[in-house]
Amino acid sequence: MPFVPHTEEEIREMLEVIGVQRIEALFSEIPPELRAPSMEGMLPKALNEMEIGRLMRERAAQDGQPLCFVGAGAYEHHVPAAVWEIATRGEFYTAYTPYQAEASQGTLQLLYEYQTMMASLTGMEISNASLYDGASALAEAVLMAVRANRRSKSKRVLIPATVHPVYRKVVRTIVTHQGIEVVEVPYCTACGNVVPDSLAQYSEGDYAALVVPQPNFFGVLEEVDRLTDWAHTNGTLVIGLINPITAAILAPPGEWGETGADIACGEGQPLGIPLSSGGPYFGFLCCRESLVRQMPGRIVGRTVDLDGKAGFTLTLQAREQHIRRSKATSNICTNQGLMTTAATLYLSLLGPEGLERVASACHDNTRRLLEKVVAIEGVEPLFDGEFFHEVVLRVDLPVNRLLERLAGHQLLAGHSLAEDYPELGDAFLLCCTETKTEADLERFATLLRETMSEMRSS
Amino acid sequence: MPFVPHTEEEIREMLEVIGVQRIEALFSEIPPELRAPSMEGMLPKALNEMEIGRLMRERAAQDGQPLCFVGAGAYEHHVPAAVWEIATRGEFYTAYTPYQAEASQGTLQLLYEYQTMMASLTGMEISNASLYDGASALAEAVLMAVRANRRSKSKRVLIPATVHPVYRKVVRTIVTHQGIEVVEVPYCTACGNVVPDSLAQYSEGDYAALVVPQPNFFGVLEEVDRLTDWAHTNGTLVIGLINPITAAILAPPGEWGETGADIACGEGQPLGIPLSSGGPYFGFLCCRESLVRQMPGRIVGRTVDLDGKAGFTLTLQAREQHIRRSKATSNICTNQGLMTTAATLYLSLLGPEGLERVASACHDNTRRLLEKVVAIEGVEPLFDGEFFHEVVLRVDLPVNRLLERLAGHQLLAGHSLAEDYPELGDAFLLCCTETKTEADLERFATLLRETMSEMRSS
Amino acid sequence: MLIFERSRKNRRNPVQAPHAEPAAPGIPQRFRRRSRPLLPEVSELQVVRHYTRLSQQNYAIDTHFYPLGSCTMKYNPRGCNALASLPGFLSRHPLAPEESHGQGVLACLFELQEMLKVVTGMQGVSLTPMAGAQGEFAGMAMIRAYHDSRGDRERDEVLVPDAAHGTNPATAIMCGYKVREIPTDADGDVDIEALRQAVGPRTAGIMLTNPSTLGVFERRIHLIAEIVHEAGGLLYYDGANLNAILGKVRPGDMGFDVMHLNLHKTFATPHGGGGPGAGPVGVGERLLPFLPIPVVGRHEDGKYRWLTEKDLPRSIGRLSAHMGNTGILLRAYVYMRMLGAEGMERIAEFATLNANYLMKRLSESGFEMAYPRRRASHEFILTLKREAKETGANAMDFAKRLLDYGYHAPTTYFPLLVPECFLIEPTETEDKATLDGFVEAMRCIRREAENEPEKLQRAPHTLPVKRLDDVRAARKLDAVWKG
Amino acid sequence: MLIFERSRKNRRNPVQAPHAEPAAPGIPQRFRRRSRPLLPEVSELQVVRHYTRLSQQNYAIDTHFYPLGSCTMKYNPRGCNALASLPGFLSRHPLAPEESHGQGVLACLFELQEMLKVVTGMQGVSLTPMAGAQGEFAGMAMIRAYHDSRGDRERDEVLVPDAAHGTNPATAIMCGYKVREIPTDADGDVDIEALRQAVGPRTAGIMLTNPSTLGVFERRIHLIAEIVHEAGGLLYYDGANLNAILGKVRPGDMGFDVMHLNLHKTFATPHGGGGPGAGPVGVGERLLPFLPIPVVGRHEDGKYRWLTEKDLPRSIGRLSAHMGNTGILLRAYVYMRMLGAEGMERIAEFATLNANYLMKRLSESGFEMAYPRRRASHEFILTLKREAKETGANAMDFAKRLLDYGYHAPTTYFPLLVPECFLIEPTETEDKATLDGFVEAMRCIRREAENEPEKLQRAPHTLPVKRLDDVRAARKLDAVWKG
Ligand SMILES: Cc1ncc(COP(=O)(O)O)c(C=O)c1O
Ligand SMILES: Cc1ncc(COP(=O)(O)O)c(C=O)c1O
Repeated sequence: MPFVPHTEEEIREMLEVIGVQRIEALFSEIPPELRAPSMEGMLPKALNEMEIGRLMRERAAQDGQPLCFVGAGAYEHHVPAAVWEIATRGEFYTAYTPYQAEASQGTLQLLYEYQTMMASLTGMEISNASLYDGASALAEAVLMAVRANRRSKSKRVLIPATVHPVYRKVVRTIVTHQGIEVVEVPYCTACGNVVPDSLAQYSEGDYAALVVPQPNFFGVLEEVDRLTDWAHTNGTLVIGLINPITAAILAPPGEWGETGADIACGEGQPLGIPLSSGGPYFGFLCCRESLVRQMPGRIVGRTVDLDGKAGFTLTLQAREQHIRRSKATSNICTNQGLMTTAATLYLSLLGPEGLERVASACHDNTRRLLEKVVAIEGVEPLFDGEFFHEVVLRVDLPVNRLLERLAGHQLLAGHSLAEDYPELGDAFLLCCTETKTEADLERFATLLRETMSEMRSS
Repeated sequence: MPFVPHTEEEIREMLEVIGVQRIEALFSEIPPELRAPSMEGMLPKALNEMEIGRLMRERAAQDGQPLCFVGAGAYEHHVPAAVWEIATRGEFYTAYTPYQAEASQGTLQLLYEYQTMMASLTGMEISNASLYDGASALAEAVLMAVRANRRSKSKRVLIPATVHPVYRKVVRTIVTHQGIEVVEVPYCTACGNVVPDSLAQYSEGDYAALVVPQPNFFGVLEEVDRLTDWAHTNGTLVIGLINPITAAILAPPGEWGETGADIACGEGQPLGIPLSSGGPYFGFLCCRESLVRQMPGRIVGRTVDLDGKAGFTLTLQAREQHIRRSKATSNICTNQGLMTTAATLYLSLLGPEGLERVASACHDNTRRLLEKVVAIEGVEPLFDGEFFHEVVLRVDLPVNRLLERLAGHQLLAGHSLAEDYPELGDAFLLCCTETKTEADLERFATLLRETMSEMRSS
Repeated sequence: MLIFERSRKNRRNPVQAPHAEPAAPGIPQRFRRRSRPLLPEVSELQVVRHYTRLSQQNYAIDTHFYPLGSCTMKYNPRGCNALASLPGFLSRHPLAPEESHGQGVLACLFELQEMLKVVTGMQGVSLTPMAGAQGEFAGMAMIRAYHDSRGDRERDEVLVPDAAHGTNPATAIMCGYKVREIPTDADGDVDIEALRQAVGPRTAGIMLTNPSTLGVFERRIHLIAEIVHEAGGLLYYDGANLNAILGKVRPGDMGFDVMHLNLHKTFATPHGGGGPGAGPVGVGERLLPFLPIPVVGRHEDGKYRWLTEKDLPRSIGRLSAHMGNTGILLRAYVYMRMLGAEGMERIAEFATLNANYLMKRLSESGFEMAYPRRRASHEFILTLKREAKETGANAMDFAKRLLDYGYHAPTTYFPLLVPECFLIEPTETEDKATLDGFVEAMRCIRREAENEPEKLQRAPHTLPVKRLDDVRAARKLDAVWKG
Repeated sequence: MLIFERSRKNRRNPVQAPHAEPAAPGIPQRFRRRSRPLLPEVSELQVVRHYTRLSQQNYAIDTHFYPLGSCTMKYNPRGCNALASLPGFLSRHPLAPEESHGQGVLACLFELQEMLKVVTGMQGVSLTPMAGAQGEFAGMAMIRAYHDSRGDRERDEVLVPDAAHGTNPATAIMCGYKVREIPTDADGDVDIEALRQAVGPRTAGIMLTNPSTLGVFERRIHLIAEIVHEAGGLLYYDGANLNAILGKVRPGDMGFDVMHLNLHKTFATPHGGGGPGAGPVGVGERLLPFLPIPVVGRHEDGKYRWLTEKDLPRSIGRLSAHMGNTGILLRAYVYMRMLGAEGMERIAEFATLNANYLMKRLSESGFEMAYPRRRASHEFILTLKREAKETGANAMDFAKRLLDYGYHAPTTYFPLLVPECFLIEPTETEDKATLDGFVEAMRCIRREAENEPEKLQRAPHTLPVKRLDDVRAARKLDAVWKG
């Protein structure tokens, strides 16, 4: 029997101890009318590992390995081999949440190190041990800010339209039941970011929080200092939403404005997590120490054992559902532990200088590609704001059809903005990471040029 | 610096302790005229892991993934995922030979278990902890037999022509310097194996050993009982050369004839080792207990520690080069440890019944394929002996050209015998393993039929 | 030693970094960070060694029996990991066009949806929730959307048994509900009278686990369904304990309207030291329009595609940036395909056999069961209140001492209503000898408790650290290393 | 507990077995085995748990500092494993036609041959030997073939320094030679006078390691080469210590005619608990025709192909069924490509820096060096004969006690000519803090030896077993479990 170790003899012995004749008897408390029909015939036939292996290899191959210039929240980075060779060790891979601290020092110390790295990367004082992904982390950050902002009586938060469109949707799904209202801050269609002065219109409004993305969804840099200071002047907490790779170079939320952002969050995927069709990734969440009791999710703390030796344990559990139940800061229980294991390995392997080089290589590649493609007729950059490693291009052809054609050549040239930002016309978001070579950039430019002229002539 | 952890500051500190100014000074004992020119420019530029990763992925993809019906000593079997996920754990993968027994109980116990499994699989009393591969294991077995056979004064051994041609070459390379003469025993071209009665011609000859392959290179079964008994009657030791997968069903060397073979050896690759262009594989070598002091290679023994607790250690090291030097049973030092780790995992995951099913599925598939292909015009089985999971076919077209054409269709249909057995005409050796589905067999038959008729009509 | 303590300034690992200069010229100064982040500067060997050794300090399914009740710590087949990690799956960008570059993965997800419908008896499934708790959120949000869609806006209460998992009440609150606790009777069933009194026009629904986290099957589930449905409420099924009844009873047939599954429990995806999991939701007819997106649909022509807002305009919306924890979904898919119908039915059978055997053996050994008159489902509760009183060694002490014996402790002090409790779930993948060993250890520990209770109170003795000071951890918060 | 002790009759793991009935009908009875082999009948979880836990009982580079002299235990980059394990490489059959289905792997092997020529200063390389010892065999067989080809058949002696590794004399014997030992002088160099007396018309060649296994560079290597060459013998270079001089001196330039490399030392492929390794051989002009086959050649058109008997009719022949340990060769290839010229030169520099630093620190701590007047190469020898005499705790006891301190012991009692010796090789991949920790441990242990020598004599104390009885292991041989 797959994964069931019992022999006939053992089954007999066990039933005898229990005092029943057949296993079926153990289900005697289930009312007979409830008993399910056999699933035989309703489920595919059992495959052994060899057979399912072959099927999965076919399926995996089916989706191809196109040259990918899509970013938009998920980034193809080099992942050192050591990351997953270590992260999938059984002791990490098959452990539960470290509730029994003494038997989980491996995971706990790692998480403490993770928290330290993320706090430092974001410039904050505290980090939790992960949330599901970037989008839901933003939603939790919003909930947290509303709880934490004692000065504000409102349940309204400001979210710029330059925040990832899906993130905004996820925030809506998650926060609206608690009566929170999301107000969208418009952006400047010329520069691609929020004009700080435009916030004046909200100054009278009593907002619990302002979300500030950096870089924003378009890859454009926001004037984070001015936005942060505006918010703080108005009693509004600031939630920085960042890409942790770019934080190696860009000012982290903790350094924004006069006093820094209050909460920082984002998608951890760039830190060693494979693209994997969208998950599992992980959300990170950091904050000022003064807000820690409003923090959702697990936190690991360092303490001592009976001998006074340092050790690690889950702490401030009174915030969490398994202790506080309906008064918890969130319902989150299972998080993305293994992904933070990978991220911790990744950050350790890269170090501060390596991470900077990754960020810088991404940006260099994007700039070089941009130079090549703007030389093509009918292609132009859409915004004039500063950008980082992602950039919006406008084309003079139907963008969706163009991208589809390029996909046919095994080139995923970018993410169309037609659906989410129709006001921008035929625009797409393009991203380079450090994985791209000069030859890749050339291939992109050549294919784009040829495909556009083909489309024109047909 | 790749894989060198030293910082500039540490280098300075260390040089200071040593009392030299520059690292270069540490090489002062090397006569200057010997100093090598810089390798700069003579070696390719350093690549980071991302770059070499891309290159290797291209190279790996370049060789395709054809449907493979080649056996001839290396077999495509299903390898459970657990085998290599465990075998590549750092503690197995990066340990040295377990000379410090107390710090190597993992490897040592595993090898003890391996030895037990292999001894049982071959029906012998003792197993060593591996040799390089099947071919070199046969050579070591020959050397061992010549040393061990006190009754025989000759240094001559009998090796049938039904032994893998390359194995015979390897044996020659390795044993001839010690004055050992290899005498080739002919086979019957009708039945594909050695006719037992034909051995009578050697009865007067004083041979130290007879090698008996089962199944032989053609997949044909040898009359192992009669061959073994003939040898023992004539004071000749018997070396059984087997495929460990087929040993799940076929009588193992320990059961051959009246008293069993004296030595058993072979290629361990079928037991969970990937094809990998030919290596690393491992050779196994088993024997009667009375011959153990002539055994080459490491042996693990069970003993007790100071508290009387069971533990494992390398034993009978006085046979080995690091102790006995020029009087050692072999020069082997590094063996194929990690491969035996994989094999032990494989055998544990399969168990006796699983291994039997594997062997049986291979054979069934071969029989089914044989039925299909003999229905094709111009294809016939060459031998009428019993076979096991590998079979020789004769075609009425130039075999090498046929196989080449099929390779063009991503079908490796078998191994041509034209070079090693020209007497057999246009023949090739075909092998099915449990990995082949009915659809694969059909594809083989269809492609063979079509290609042959194309070749005829062109 | 922390990885930071192995760090030395300016140590580099160039093999993992691109050649680009780190400066990223062209970015104006005002956008730049002022200080370097505190990341370790260590060699690759140091990283590998540090984390390999750390990993060895964990107990895990791959190393220890882990009878953690409600968590279903069973064997996580290595094949699932290997196949979900095929390069083609790992490298696929979530926004790659599904038609040209996604049919392989979508086929797996579609089939997984279909299989989950079969095993749950539900009409529709969405795979997107990233864990059980998010599945609960999606489920309760759908209940809310359903009532709203009918203009039924007065319903602001959710009923939750006192034995429920903490995520249940926490979720209800996140969905804007008030929580009303329903007591449990002496045999572990829902107190029907209390339920009758609680339901009414304010009842949005009830959240139930069945078998409950008390390890017993709620026998009057049909009656409960009737009561709640009659009052206009809906029934939410917390699927965390589905392992107990797979193929035996289906939530859909018990009268539940909506549920989540924990693929990281029933379908053997790894817990990863805390996650990731996956918490797909299943719904009956009435809630179909509200399923969270995206869902995988199939065209007439057999091609798969994402269903989004356009296809499901009344959906509660999106819960993640893409399709939740796809890699975990693939692992569960592989697992289910390896089991087939027969294999899945056996899960419940042998999980139940192991639980009842272990319960019986422990009970025969003199341990007290919380619900001695009941059959164990896949798990059962033992109370050490007598031992605690007589010896001074409480459930926590027993738990810590078990670690010394090479067993992960069962779930302790949950459910809250049973004093000094162990919630024990052996799962179907453990063999009899392991269970027997556990019983033996429990007996030894009780003997120790009688003779030298301090040995338990100061346990564990053989792990990398001794008993840790949790109070201090919370009082003097040290969650980030400061150098 | 042995895996067999976890076994239960008729337990099955169907997920890994084909559906075929086990019987294989049609095979006549006389060919069939009579009894089932003793293989464990265990579940997949049992296998994973058993071997995961066993693995944790090993010391390894990934877990401990492992200063095992002559073995070059350095970091084995995980990238090498990952890239050599790409599905395309693993699934390729060795007999797949090289032209249509082998250019990718052959390109790597060809380039590896070329790179090895550069680093050794040799004219030709064959990758086929499967470990150092097989490389030695190939090398000595080539020397023999060379003399034979010149009709020079009287040469039946091979000179080997007394400090040589055991494989050297053992190999000479396997190649049909007699071994003549050459003594070492007080500074660790070959005794030139003895050498002069030993050489003659019976001298086939000499086998040397340089730096030798005494950890010092043989300064008069040119003189030795002259003496041996003049006598008509050839020089074999045992490349086990190449790490010490990579990019600094090349065996070809020192006058060696033939050599092997241990890729599992210098080029960081893993030791795997005993193997596999790879022992490519390099040769100068004179031995080119005799290289073992197969060798990778390149056509005019840039295509790669195997060179065999047909191309190299005077080859000593084949040493394995295919191309030796290809998967290991690929790992070394990846490693070399990641290092480039500069990275490779640094290996020798930092291996030497670490060795000299450690030697100096230990020497300052009062330990006695075997060759105090010499520079350490990548390794050095410390003798504990004074400690053994004064405290009764010998080198073995120190070694075992080091294990308790979390360090793998250095090589002990080799080379045989230095009493109570430790041969210590830290390698370039260890950081200063680790070396400092090792010095500290050695000092502590010496203090223990002075005060409580039994603590050392009974060490280790903290490992899964205490000191093992090796004598009993050999006397009462128990190499196979009998149930
Ligand atoms: C009964 C029960 N319900 C819900 C959950 C929450 O599931 P998750 O941890 O996947 O969010 C759990 C998990 O421990 C549980 O045991
Ligand atoms: C000096 C020396 N020569 C030769 C060898 C033999 O190499 P291998 O173990 O690869 O056969 C070794 C290995 O330990 C060695 O150290």
